[in-house]
Amino acid sequence: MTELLEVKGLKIAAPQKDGSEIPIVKGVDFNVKAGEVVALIGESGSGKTTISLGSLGYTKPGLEFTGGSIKLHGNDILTMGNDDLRSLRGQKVAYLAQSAAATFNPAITIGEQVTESAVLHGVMTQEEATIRATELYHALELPDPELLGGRYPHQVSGGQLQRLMAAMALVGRPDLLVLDEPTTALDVTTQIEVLKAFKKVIQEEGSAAIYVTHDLAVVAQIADHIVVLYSGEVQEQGSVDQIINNPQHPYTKRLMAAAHAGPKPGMGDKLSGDHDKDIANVQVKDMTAGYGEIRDGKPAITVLRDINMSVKNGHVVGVIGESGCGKSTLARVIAGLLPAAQGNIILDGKTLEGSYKQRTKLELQKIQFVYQMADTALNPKQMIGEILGRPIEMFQGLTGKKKREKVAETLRMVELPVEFENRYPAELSGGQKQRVNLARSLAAEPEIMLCDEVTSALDSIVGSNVVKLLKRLRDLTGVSFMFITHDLSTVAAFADEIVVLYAGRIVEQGPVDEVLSPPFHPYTRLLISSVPEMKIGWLEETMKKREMAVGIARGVEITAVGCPFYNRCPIAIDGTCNIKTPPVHEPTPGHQISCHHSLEDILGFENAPQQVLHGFEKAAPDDAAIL
Amino acid sequence: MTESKGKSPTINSLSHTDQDMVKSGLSRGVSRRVVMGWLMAGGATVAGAGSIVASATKAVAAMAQKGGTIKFASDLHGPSDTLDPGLNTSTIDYSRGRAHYNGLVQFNDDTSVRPELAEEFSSNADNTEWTFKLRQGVTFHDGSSFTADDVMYSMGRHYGEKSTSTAKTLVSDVAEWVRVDEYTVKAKMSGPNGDLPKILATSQFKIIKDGTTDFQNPMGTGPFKLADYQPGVRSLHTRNEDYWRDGPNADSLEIFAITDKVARTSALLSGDIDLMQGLDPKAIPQIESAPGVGIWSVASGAYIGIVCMTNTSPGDNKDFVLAMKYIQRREKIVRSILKGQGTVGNDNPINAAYGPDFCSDLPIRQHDLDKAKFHLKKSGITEATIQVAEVAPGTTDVVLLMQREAQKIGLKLNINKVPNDGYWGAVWMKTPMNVTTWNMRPTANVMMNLAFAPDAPWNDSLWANERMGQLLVESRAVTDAALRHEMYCEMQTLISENSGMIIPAHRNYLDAKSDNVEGIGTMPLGSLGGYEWPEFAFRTDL
Amino acid sequence: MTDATANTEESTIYDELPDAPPKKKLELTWVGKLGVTVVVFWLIMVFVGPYIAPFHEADIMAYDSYMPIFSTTEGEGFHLLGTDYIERDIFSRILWGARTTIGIAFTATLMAYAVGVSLGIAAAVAGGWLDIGLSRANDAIISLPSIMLGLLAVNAFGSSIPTLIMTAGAIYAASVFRIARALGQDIMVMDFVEAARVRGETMQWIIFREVLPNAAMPLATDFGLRLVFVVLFISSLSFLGLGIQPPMADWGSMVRQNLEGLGYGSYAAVWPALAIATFTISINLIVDDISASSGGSLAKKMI
Amino acid sequence: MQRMVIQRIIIGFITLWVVSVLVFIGTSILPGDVAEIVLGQTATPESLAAYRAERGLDQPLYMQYLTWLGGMFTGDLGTSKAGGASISSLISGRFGNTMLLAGIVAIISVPMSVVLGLLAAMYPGTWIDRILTFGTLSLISVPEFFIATFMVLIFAVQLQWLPAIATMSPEASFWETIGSMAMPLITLIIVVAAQMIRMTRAGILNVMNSPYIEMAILKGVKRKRIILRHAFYNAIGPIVNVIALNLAYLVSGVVIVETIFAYPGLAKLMIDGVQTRDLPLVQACAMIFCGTYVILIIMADVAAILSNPRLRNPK
Repeated sequence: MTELLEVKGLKIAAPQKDGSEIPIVKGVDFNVKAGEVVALIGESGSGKTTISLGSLGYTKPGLEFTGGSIKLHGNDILTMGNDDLRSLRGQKVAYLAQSAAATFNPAITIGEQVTESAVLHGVMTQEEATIRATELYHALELPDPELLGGRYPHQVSGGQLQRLMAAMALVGRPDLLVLDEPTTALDVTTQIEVLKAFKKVIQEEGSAAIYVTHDLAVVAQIADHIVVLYSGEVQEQGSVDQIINNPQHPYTKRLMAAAHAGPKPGMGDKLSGDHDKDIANVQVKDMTAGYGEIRDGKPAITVLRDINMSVKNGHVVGVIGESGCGKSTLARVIAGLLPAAQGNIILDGKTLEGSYKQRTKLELQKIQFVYQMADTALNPKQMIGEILGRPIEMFQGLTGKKKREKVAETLRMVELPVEFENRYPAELSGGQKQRVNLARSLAAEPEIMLCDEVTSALDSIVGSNVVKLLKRLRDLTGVSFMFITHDLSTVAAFADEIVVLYAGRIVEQGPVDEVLSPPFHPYTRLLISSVPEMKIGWLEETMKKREMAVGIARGVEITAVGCPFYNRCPIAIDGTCNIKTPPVHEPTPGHQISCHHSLEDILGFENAPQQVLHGFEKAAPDDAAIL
Repeated sequence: MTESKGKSPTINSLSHTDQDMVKSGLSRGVSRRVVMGWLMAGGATVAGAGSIVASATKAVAAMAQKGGTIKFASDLHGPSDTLDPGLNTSTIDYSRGRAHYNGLVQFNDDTSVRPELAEEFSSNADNTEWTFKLRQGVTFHDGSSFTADDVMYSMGRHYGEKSTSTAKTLVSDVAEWVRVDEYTVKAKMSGPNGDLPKILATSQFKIIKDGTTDFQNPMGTGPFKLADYQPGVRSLHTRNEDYWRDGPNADSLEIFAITDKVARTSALLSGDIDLMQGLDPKAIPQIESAPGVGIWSVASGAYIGIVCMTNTSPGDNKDFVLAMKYIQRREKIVRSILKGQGTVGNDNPINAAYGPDFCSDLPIRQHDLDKAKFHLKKSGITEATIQVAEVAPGTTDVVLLMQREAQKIGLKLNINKVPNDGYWGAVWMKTPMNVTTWNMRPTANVMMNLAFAPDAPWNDSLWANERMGQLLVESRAVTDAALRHEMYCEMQTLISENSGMIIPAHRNYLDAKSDNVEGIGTMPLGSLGGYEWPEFAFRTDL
Repeated sequence: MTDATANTEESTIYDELPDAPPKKKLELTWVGKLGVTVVVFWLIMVFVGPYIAPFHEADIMAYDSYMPIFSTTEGEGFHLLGTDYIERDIFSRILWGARTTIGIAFTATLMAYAVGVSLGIAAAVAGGWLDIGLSRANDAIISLPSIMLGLLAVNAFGSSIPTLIMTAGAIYAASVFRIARALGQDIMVMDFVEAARVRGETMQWIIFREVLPNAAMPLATDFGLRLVFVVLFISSLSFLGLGIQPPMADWGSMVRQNLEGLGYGSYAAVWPALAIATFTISINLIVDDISASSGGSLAKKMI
Repeated sequence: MQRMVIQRIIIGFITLWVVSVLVFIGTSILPGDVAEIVLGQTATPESLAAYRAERGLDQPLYMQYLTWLGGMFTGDLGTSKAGGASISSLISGRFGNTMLLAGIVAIISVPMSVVLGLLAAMYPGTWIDRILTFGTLSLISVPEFFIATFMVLIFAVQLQWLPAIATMSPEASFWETIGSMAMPLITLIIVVAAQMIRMTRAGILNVMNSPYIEMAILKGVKRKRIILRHAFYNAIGPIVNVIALNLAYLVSGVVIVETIFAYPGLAKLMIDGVQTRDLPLVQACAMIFCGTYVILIIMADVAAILSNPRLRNPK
């Protein structure tokens, strides 16, 4: 195979006012052969995105090329004139951004945006482009492809937009695709469907690709060649097989370590000693909640229905589910940010007021909410010292020297240097900010911390470090956690109990090991199978599985009656599941599954030969095509 | 008036103003003799005057032609514009009135009067009864003919509870108006008054049609008919073809206001208007340096006054008022603020413009800081506040100058500038120190009677002096010139010495006009020759 | 977790990378710096102007009006910018005028901010009827021409400096209210505000410690523009004869009073106009510079 | 969407009412009354009393307000307390003039400003941008009356190209009328355009930071199209809003221009009304101004809604 793209000694830097430069990319070499998928791996700050953009002859504002060359078909992009560059972009090299939601122009129809570059570059006429786009919609398994073009971005889901990005990139048949973390922001089930679609079209189109990500497991599924980056330098590069199965460079090893294998029972390390104090710390009883005006116990939009769960002292309860399933809402209800429409929240046996406004100072102190985004959770105009000092002042009534000592102590607990107290959030890295975010709640000395997706915005290494920290904090302080995430692996590694939420209802809950081992609720099964494993060819195997046939490529439907999972369930029973609310089975004490099938049936299906039970095969018409 | 040496002078050897004066005089049929009188009074030799008048007559004869439109911009207008003579208060009202109506009698440039709608008028021996014989065959704009009934109605509107007339006090001494026959009316006076005709010649006493109540489109007998009338916007007047005397010169008049003085001046300079009323003295150089336009300045008895109310502090302290009179820099005001378009005032409303009634032997009070200091010390007053509105061009500056002088004698004089609107109602005669301005009145007696009679409603400083009132009434009946002059001198001395009114300067009526318009008078009772221009002004560029 | 030991020993080598190249501090271009210089100059004049002025603002010379620049009069001295319509030294009056014009405008704007911001933020934080009520009243004020409101106020209370400040302050408080309210609403939805609430912070803590500090920068830039508007507004009032009390010099009325001069080549009106322009333009330059450094960088990447 | 518009309209009416009360209070606290001002220096107690009786000023103020309010609903604007002419007759002509002036200025300045604004945004940092930015900046920084007077001195007094004042005579032909309006037109266009150009530019550059613009660049889209298609459509909301405010200003805020060019428009009429304490007149004008403002703002909102797919057709 001939070299399609040759990157030699590429240097990119941020020039400063005083003439000096901050180097971002420090001399990078790698090649992309025609039809080959090259993955750039590294944490944020490693310069992987900057490099990938370089292959379109583009740098983010404030950066510029300072050396090296990027040759496409042998001619150097960095020396191209504007016209050549313009025809290069979108026509020869196409870019897929991380967040499609932000990258689609809200004021222009999807159709126009998808076909725009192809038409502008005169590759094809509007008509041809539109036809081509529709084909791609089909290939990408997007719902009603014929109408899609006329829609506006806000009218389709995030997963669909992500796939539409692919269509937009592919429409002009580019030689090289640049995919910048295209699946990072997605739920596991969505991610896998998008991955599948990408892989399929890339193969069909035979176009080469640069795939930028920090997730090795994903890379294992899609890449041929891997380039490992750290702070703008190549640490190691080689074939997927070589990097995944026998990494050489210590940094690569470290990445591998941080990337978790799929969720298995028994991988979580339990609380030191037995669960002696197994008394409920926080209990949720028959709770229904939602948004909008509440009429006779029913909110205008119901988000959570009949929730019953509890967090025992010193336990970590992982709440898992796809975005929109109501897991954050659950935490907000407990924190009193969203008063429940029905049911009670009980703290240490005492029923709490619905709204934090009526709760006592002590109650407020005991329950602490940790926000997902440190950037919005920390006041950019307050110094860390002030941010941490305030809760200490309010809840422990400490001031002056005592307060500062406590702040220092808290910082030490979250493994941050004491000097940070005089810094502003903007001067910290993402992981550090998240630690401060945790520290603020910690400083209140709570009984329970409600952590809302605290790791999902972080790179794998940083994320795993934060999880480690949380463990240590639990052992140290005995505080209980409600850990909300869509990442099953993290929960498996960290939680004592798991609560599986689907469409606002709990479909399964119980001790980690029970939940992660059969019998599974069909949805739990889907989740588990969807977590990418660091195994080449895993994607293909998984896609063969029954639950995948119907589980993916279908939107969540919030229903009041029947089983919420009905429309995605491979073993759903028409006339029952969609009408009756499923009963609760308790295979082992504390482990609850709500399903119309008996436990035996469910187990049966686990081992049964792969066969689709009823008419869902059309759901994924061409699974075969992937293989 | 200077005349150039060498060859015999022509009209052109006169100053701009004088040229216009002579020409317009002649054009309005003033006799050669009278005009030569003016010239020689101005220092011209008989021969010089003769040749000037000759050339002027030629010029006028060459120019006096009919037709064209004259655009006149006044300084103030608004929704309150009115064609109701009784409510006339502003130049724009007076000018429109002059174009639309006639009076019984009419002013000459020297403020003497001549018959207008009244063919002739006469009084009995002791001036207690006046008879007006009305002109026959005069018609209103709607064709109906003018009779005694119209006069009775017009005069009636100045009497009684319901009357909104702003001039009712001027004719309050007319006990009764009598309709003798269709073309004769009598005014029976409550006391002797030789000046009634002059009073009736003022704007408020124009003759309107019997029974008129709607003044949006009233009927008059005047030289122009109303073609368009939008209060606060403009009015258009077109020639009244069946006017009772040789009609107006212009075909039509457009009358409106440009309230911004700079804009008004610019409009004249750019030729958008032909006549403008109220030229800011500051702008004189601008006008005089520009081609095709000139100022029209008429010396008059109008004055700017600084009022110290005598019924309250500080005005009730004679020494304070005197101090204020002594710190006035009268020449400076005339030179710097009025830019020469005025005459030094002597804290006395009457000046040379009033002719024989002016007491010229009264010495002008000089700027004297020592005297001022002395009197101020005596009064013991160290601080005072004066309310100022720009009631006449330069008023504020006069007070600013006064403030600086006051400082020199150790008086802290605070200035409080208030808006013009509402000034007369809310500030004037209601605050201890304020400013005022008066137009010239037809006679010295009327002037003093309005503003200095002990019981006069507009006695600015509420200065009540018995002797003054006595003299005012007596002097009306006196016919012996010497005695009359003596009495007037006494009155003027009284005012100058004792009243709370400080009159640092008399202002000219300072307006400007395009050279293409002539026939503007010099009657000193109001702007542009006492608003007499509409009928006589004519274009020279037809 | 595979070998926990491995990564503890590496962690020293590969510590966390900063997210992005460090944000550079706000730095003005030479244009902006020029603006700052001029504004600072005038601000200094506000304080020292009257003391370094050769004449008192009310001094009326005994020589002549509308004298050209660089003219000297015996016994009185040198008139750098000539004299005005009643023979006052323009240079001195401009120096004095700085105090009046800028002083008043500044105080008025400060007032507008005190009122507008506190009400605006309050409306945003409290919401409900307070918000509705304030917003309607605000609409009413904004919907009326400011000149007319000024006229009403001056007619009612006389054109004293306090009146002017109050009037301008009140009128512009309305527009400040709008901005402050919008900003406040944006910040109120931020997590850190919610966090503060759940912590049980008082309303005033939330307003003064959480919301205001984050609204400060945009408000600061707006303050500049607002200040310019107020200067122009007061000048316009002076134009309509409702401005500062004579003999106090304020640039607006100085322009106004000397306009006639322009007609025959006296620049008496130009100097104060220039004073206004230099001051207002400079402020705008600074504001532009600040907002430029915060936006539009992508635009330069267009090809 | 209909709901939003209806909501706005209701709010509009509330605003109108609040304004009428404000103005009423405002005018009632002014010193002096119509009679004193109209009769001026030569007023006497009797003539004042007579005048007040004649114009119905002897009623208590709140009664005058109520009668006015009543009249408002029956479409009767009442009669001027000062001149005695009917308000509608006073206003009708002026309203026409104001609308004519505002209309022409709008027709010329709005497209011009938007185009220039887009141009500046399209080539940021280039000479054309700098010229436009600095030029407009200077224009919005000097007092309006100074610009106007300068124009008069140059074009009317010195060059004598254009009339110094804009008198509106019914007998004038359309083109004569336009000719006589030239000066106020030019002045206002300059003043208003400066504002709108700046705002358009700012509005565009504001959205220029969004990721979808970067995407467009990475798709190799040309400058022109990026600005016109990608940026402009998302900036319409704020731009239209600024335009609306400027148009409202053209109707109500041009006192100074009307004064300098003696242009018989509404703003000046209202000032006269205030100065003569002519309550019904002031009220009528205020209603017109506030009404225009409300209508324009509603229109702006609707435009913004229409330009934004999210609001136009929600999920």
